[in-house]
Amino acid sequence: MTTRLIYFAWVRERIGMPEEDVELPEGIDTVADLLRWLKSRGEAYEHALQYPDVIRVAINQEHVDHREKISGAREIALFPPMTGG
Amino acid sequence: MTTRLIYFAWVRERIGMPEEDVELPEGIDTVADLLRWLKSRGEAYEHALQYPDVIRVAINQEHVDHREKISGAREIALFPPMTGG
Amino acid sequence: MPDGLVPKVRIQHQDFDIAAEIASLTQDRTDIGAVVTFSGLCRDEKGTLSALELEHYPGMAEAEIKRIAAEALTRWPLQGLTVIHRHGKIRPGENIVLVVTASTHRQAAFEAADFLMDYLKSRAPFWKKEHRADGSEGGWVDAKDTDANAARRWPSSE
Amino acid sequence: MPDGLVPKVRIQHQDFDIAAEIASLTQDRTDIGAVVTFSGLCRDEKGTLSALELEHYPGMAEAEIKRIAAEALTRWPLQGLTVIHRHGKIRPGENIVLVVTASTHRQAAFEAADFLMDYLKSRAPFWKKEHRADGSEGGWVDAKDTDANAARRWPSSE
Repeated sequence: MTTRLIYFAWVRERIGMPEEDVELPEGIDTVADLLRWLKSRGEAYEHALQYPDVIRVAINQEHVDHREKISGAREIALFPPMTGG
Repeated sequence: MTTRLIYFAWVRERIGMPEEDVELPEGIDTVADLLRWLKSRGEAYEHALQYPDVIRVAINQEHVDHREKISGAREIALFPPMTGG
Repeated sequence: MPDGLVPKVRIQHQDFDIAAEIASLTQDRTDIGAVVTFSGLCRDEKGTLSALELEHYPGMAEAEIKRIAAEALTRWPLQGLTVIHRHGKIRPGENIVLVVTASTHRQAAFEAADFLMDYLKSRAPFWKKEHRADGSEGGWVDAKDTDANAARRWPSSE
Repeated sequence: MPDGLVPKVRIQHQDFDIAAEIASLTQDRTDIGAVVTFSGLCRDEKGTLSALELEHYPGMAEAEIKRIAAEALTRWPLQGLTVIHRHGKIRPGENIVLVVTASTHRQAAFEAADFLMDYLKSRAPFWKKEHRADGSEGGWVDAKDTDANAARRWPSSE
């Protein structure tokens, strides 16, 4: 299944693109699994996701924590802590 | 010495005038003394000051409590609890 | 009290312009991060009210609000502070009172506005009388214990 | 949630008109006693900032603010609620965010506005980047622990 990944702020700048469609390999069940897999995809990802704990994640536009299952997610967004308001 | 008394809201309505100048007799030292003396001046005052505890008092435009000395007061205002804001 | 900040306090019959009051605190400056406004309006849920008549103690009303405003400036770091209280006849839906606070940080702006309203309710010399839609006098609005209690939420600064 | 009250939530580049937003909540009604507005402005005490650039997550920004607003409606009895958050380049002194709350009673209006700002700061998907007056990039503004802690002041409603 194809999943759309969307990046914001310095996560976007470090990865070098605003979004991409990926085919998730077997065994990537949770957000934490996804972050670990992405981080292994090259230097840009390694730089963006160096400290996975600070990365905030939304699945289908709702905040989730890193233990959340990602099965069925159409859109997963990764971004730094928010600084709105 | 002449003291100006000023009345507001239902205190004014019950006493029947917005203000008056009075000569305070000897022995009227505190706000509580003043209220007791005024209350003895007739039915209108008796009606206005029936429950002296609820009457708020300002001397020279500053809130004071009923134990405050009134010596030297130019202007003493009596009124119900405030309902501004 | 921050150097030079003099709160704006006005007692007036006419309505106020909230946008203009905010602008007069914020224009041509870049050190304000938060502006809070509180406006209090004349309510009439039952449709029985023609107007509230606000009596006030001229002179003392302004002096007392200035004292409350000065107290707020000692408690919170504010860059701007405006209080306007109307008097006279005010119709349902109209404004009665406005507090505007401006600060670098939002918590100071919120808390100072909340404090000012509590103290205005319990210390500013204003009294509300109801005039009913049927032409009768509705009498004087009673002071609420909740308002005096609300003012006691704030620890004494003395 | 009060019957029929749908919070107004807008994500836009253009500035907002606070007076118009208040009027749209209060006009032609007499059941509102208190209106609180909070506006957050772009600060630049040092004079080194050219602009803040606010990036946001389209779609989610509106959805998340609507969730926060709906949460506020379950906690406080509000008669009106508006949240506007700007995005794009914002100059020092300009508005960034507006919250307007309207209620019968002042404490609900104050607390709901305070709550909304805390949750916007820590949950609304916006990120601020500094552009410096000397032409250099100032980098992304760091999230403050104090903002996340502020949101924890509010007891969970679950």
